[in-house]
Amino acid sequence: MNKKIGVYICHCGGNISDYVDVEKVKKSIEAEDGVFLAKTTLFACGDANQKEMVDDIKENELDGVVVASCSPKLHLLTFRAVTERAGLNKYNYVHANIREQASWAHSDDKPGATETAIRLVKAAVAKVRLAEPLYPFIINSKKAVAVIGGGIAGLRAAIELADMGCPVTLIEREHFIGGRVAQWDVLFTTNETGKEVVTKLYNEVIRHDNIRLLTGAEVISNTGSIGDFKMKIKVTPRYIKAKCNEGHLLKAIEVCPVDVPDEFNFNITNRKAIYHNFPSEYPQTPVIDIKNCTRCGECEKICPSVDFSQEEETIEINVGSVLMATGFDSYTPADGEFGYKQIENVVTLPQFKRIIDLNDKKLIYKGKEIKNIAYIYCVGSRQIDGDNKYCSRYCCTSVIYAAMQARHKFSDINNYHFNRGIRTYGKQEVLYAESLKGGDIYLQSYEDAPPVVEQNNDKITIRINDILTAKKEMSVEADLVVLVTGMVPRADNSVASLFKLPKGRDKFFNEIHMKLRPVETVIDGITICGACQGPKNIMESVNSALSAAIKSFSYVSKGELELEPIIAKIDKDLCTWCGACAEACPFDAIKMVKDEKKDIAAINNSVCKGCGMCLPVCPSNAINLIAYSDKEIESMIDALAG
Amino acid sequence: MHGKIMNASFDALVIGGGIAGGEAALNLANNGFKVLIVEKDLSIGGKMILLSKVFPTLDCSACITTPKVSEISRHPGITIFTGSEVKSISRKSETSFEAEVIKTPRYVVIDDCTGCQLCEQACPVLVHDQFQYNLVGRKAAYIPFSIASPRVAAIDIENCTLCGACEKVCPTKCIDFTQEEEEYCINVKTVIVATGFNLFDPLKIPRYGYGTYKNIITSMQMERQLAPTRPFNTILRPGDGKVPDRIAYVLCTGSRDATVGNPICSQICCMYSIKQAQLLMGALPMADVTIYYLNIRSFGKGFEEFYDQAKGMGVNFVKGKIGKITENENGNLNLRYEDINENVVRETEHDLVVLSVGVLPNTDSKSFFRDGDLKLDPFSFVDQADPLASPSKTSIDGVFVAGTATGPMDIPDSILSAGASSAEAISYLNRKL
Amino acid sequence: MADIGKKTARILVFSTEKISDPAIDMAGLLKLHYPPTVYTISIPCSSGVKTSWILHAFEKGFDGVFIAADGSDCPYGESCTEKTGKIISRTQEQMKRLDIEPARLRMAAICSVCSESFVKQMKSFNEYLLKNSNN
Amino acid sequence: MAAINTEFGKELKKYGAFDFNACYNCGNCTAVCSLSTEEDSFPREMVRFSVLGLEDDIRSSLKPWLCYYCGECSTHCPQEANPGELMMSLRRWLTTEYDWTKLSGLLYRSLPLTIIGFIIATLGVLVFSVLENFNLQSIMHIGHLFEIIAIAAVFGFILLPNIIRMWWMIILKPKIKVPLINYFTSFGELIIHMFTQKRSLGCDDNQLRWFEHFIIVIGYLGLLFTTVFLDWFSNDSLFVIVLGYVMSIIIFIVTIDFMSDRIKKQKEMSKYSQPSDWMFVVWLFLMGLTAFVVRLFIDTGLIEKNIWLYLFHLTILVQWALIIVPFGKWTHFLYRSFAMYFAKIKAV
Amino acid sequence: MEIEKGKTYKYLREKREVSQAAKDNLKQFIKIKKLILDALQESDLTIEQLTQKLNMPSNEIVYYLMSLVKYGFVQIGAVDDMDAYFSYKLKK
Repeated sequence: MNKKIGVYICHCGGNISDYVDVEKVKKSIEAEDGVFLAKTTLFACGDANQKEMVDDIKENELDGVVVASCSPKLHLLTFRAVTERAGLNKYNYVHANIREQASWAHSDDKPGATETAIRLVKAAVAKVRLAEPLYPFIINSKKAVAVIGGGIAGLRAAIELADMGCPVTLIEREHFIGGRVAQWDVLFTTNETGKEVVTKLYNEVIRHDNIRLLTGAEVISNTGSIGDFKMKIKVTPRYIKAKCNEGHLLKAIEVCPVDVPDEFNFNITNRKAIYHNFPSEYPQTPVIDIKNCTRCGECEKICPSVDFSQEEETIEINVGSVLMATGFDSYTPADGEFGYKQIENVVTLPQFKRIIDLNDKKLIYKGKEIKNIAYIYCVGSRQIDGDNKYCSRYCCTSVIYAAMQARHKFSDINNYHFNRGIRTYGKQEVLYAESLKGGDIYLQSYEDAPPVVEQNNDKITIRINDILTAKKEMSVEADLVVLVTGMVPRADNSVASLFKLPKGRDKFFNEIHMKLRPVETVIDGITICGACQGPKNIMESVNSALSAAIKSFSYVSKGELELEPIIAKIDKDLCTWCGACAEACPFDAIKMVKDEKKDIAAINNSVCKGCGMCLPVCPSNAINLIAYSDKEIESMIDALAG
Repeated sequence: MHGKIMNASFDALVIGGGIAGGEAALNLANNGFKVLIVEKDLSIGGKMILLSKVFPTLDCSACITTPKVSEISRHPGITIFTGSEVKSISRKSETSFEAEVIKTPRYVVIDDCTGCQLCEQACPVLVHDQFQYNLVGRKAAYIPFSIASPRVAAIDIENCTLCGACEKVCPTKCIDFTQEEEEYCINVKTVIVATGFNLFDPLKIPRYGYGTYKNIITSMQMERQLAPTRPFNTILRPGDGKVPDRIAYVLCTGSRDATVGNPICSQICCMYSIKQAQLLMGALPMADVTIYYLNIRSFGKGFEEFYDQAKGMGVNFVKGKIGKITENENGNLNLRYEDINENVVRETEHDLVVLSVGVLPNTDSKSFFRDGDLKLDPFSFVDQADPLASPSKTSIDGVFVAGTATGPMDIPDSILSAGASSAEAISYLNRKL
Repeated sequence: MADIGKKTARILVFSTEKISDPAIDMAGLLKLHYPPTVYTISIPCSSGVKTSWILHAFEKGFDGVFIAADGSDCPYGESCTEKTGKIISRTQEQMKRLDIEPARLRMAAICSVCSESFVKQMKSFNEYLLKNSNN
Repeated sequence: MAAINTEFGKELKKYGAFDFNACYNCGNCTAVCSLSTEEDSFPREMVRFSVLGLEDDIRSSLKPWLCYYCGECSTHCPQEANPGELMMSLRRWLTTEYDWTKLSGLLYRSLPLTIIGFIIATLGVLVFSVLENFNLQSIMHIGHLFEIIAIAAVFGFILLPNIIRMWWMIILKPKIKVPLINYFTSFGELIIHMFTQKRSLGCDDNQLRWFEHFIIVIGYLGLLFTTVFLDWFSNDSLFVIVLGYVMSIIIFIVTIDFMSDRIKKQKEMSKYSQPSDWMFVVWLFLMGLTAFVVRLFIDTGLIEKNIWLYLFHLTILVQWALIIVPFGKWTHFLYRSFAMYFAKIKAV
Repeated sequence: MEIEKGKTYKYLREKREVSQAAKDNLKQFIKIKKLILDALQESDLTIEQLTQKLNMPSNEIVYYLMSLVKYGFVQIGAVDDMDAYFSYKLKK
């Protein structure tokens, strides 16, 4: 069978044609076997060219198409759709990446880049010559979504999914929901408190029949994939009965002899082993922290609601899509970084926010009244030597707002901001202006000359070469030093490794494409949102959460999904069943079956993921991967070898 | 006064066919809702389709926009009115709005035009090309730009001399001067406002001399010069066609400046200027590029690294706001500023100056709704009723906002905001239906 | 600037669609240059490369073959690294038998953002192959 | 190493400064200021020093005197931080720093004290008139003597020591080495600036302002010369009489224009008027006007029956000579000229 | 009035006055186009040379010349030794 192949070589508006001689590429492949037409185009992805391709395919009855343009990550699907519109099976389309792998990679060597491009296009032509029409498998997609993380992003996504009519399991590792937002007091722009926002959302969550909330819950395993994730969730009990008497419980908390650092307050205070986060947290039932509980039984004596007989449960759920909203950790400074842990009264921004919240009228920390506060910016962000090159984006606004709050709430506060250039982007700029007008002092240094924090006797002095004062050395004596710590990925990200989520250069979860597919991951069916994807403020987190919700919804809303038909295929004649393939398969997709005469291997189509791990182990070379057959690969190698 | 009023109904009306409006419309349509996009311009794709490359990945903007745009225009669930404006919207019932939409005549039958450009060749008139930000001219019969959607001709009736040359050459007889303004009465259940933003007009800062000194351009004009569909074949000074080699960027032109009534930060100018600087260094390897800044705001994912990359490439960053600009006889420009690091005032000569103009609200949205129901914020962007928990909600139940209509933001944030507004619109529709 | 026209080794890379491809793409995006005679064939997973393909490449005149392995990031499971390793050693044994220098086959884990490491690998492999070429 | 002192900013607000804290250090003010040079860049540096409270640096700086308040910096300040008004306030503050009596500080900061000072001066004139039995001849004679003595005393006991203090703050204390010869070679600068304020010609606004200032300096010095040294009120020479008329007319005409600017508040520099600004211009106006009318009354023979008129003139004169000249805005004229002189000395 | 397809401009002419500004603009363009094309007829020129020759502001030359390039009347020639100015020639 001799195919009629159409080849389109894209200029990419100069991205390719500046380095690759596209006309030469066109000329050198025109004579290739099966190539019926070859064209160059300014933008292959443009509407006009797409129309032209459709017309070409129809008019000339092309049965193979190659577009040589950018990475298939961007536009493979675009052109598959084009061939489909023209009535051609989309697997008769092959993509050649001559931008990332030719023009850009070899922009220093134009003839070399052109030659590379020619070979890549020839290989694509070789592949399309052998391509056969394939038809996707239709699988059922369970109309349910698991939302992992009960912070603002997770809560908001869960509510939205439920509103769209999709059952949701909301999984929160802590015993209380609300994440970081619950820990913040008054919030910028609306002056709502974090508690108010969480209350509002919690009320919606419990109102919804579609949402099942699991707290103290951790995903411990996942099998399955898009459309059908099977997850096991370990749920730690509260050890308190659901219906409980609040008076008794308060007394029980009082008598508990355990004293451990309170993570809710970022360890600036202690709590008991039986505890609330704060009086109106959600769910409102307190919890016994069983890891720190000494089982002394004091609480049980006072309060009949305490119930040590509750047991850990493992729940299994089955969902079509998973939405990750696992949030962030605040950067923990190294010991001695700006005096952290070596000088008393050096705290982090989250701790400072809790200190403001916990004090009334006078700002007291460690028994001393605080008047002069120094804020040191970009701690753990924009690092020169460290790994965190990125800007954490929320901290400038967050700390300026906290400093203003301190000034308003307590009297005679002087704020000194040791920054590296204030980044109150957008409307947040008005906050900066207000802070300046209110008398906050801003001093700026470059990254290579950060401020120095020193303790002499009782006094903490911060010195800086202030570039706003011609690099003059300035000093401030402060009662409290606040390290404005940035966002870092969660230290414990075990849940992500269960799903094998890829991470970016900044170690946050990575989306496929910031603009084209901003909440999707390379793992089909899993979306990401909120600060687990990178630093974000509340509004930005919620925007991404809602975007992720609609994307996850689209995976499950129709009840079925199309899957790629790229799977392994057994050559019955060659197979002699040795079992090596079944052993190699990580998905248990290969089983022995009896053929007419002999035992042979058989592939379970809906389980096979098309990884190809079974191919090299077959002693009789009886397995091929569809679209990656020996013939196809070898003809590509031939083309590349030239 | 007009002929007849046409009626139509849709689930959702999306006002603005830029990247935010388009994304929102796609989300809605992919979930089975019928959507109408009303776009003021002759093409959808908004400002993004006119950009060169986008930060921080340096993808070409057209490569991201054009497939989106063609997906939108092909979608069976989406109807697009280009060259049309919403005149008013009023609530009709608990669950519906009535919108009055005016479609101005294009004088070309969209379905019949093949985009052959013969009319454009034939037209004798030359006027400023608004899609090239006036750097070159265009005809009165013209295709907006080569990757426009729909890529069909239009007649600029204000500048047309009615000579008929275009009509004579048109092979499909699709030019039709009998077209008249059409008025539509549209019934919708929900509205998404995605009206985008306006750029600051630097004529408002006379001490910069924009308009008077010909070698000062706006960042959007530079964006066009760098784009694949560029007006010149290379980077040129519009004053005398010289290839520039000392280029200056003036950040915060019309942003963070109370004297021009815009105290907020435009959020994108630092990054697009850094991006343009990188592109310029690629296009003109011998050129010096200097960016005069107040604070560099490279806050997004990968932005700080992008900024570092620019520094590594040799882009010169100078901290200090440009106070005034004067012109030399050879068309070069003297920029006066205080070098904050040194604490001295300086005057430096450049041969091309790019004003990194800020983002201003598009106040069109104010007039859509009767009685000023749609609340605006103090800067005249659409006010967010619940910015933390529901960022796309407006003061009107059932009306949502997407993208830069709420304030300055970059493309990824616009797309996420569009995703959010479509999610809210879908759950609103689910609740109300 | 590259030495245009300078001879470089012909290297065939088997990369994987989800993990090492993005890294190689990003190397291009960041304009981290490497020899233009490096060609890539994308497959789903590095543990699916057949020995016969590699031998075919040598037969057709490639100087070297490089497997850009998924490593521990492999979406198909942790056994990938081990399995890919086995393929390499098995193939190298065969290469010995066919009198092909086993060092002409290399493998390294290239994560989805390991662009720099990929380019480094290509440059050093290229140098090695040029030095040891029989011509 | 310098310590930050936020109290200074609060103190400065008593001298009229406001909103300067809003400065985000863009340097636009310095860039639009046409008097700002690479050697002497201002006003942002002064704003910054004020925010951080670097008193010593301000005290030893001449930059506040280099500014002639065209107001461009304030007009174009993106944060509306009013650097122009800050510079004006710094001049007021510096005046009190130079002043060994510290009385000028009291006058700037407190309007009631200022008014008490004026009342005491008025009472003094009244008491003196009663003691002289309202004898016009002797009152006018003593008034004239008073003028001579007051000028000498104010200059000798207050202004001269203050200029020496200024010199100490600007040259001596910062240990700037200046060859003695410079003091002589630069002397011309002092005279030129004192009489012409030629530096303000560099301002962007207009030449009219410079001209008005020039005229009023001529008018003021001319009137001073005519009344004190030519004894205008007792002189019969036609030339002297006409000269006095001309000078006094110049003064009150130009001051009327100045006052109307301050009322209209259209120009940046006249938007924010402190009591000290008003006092200076109003008293100057009254001096010119009353001197004019007194001489007119003398020439028309009406003065005998209207001795109150001369007393009023004398009261204005006493207030001017004992309060405004040594402690008020008049000193700016002197310090500014010396600032140019010191700047020249340092620069040579 | 009867409307004939292909001559609908006649219909609109009856209804709509063409503005004087539009007419003036057309006249000016025709004039300048002729000037530039005639000048280039003689020899290839840079914008600088055209400016002197036609005694027009150079920014206007850039605008019209680039428009003529856009519509295929003129093409871009070589750049000078300083890489500063291109010369322009008629498109054959």
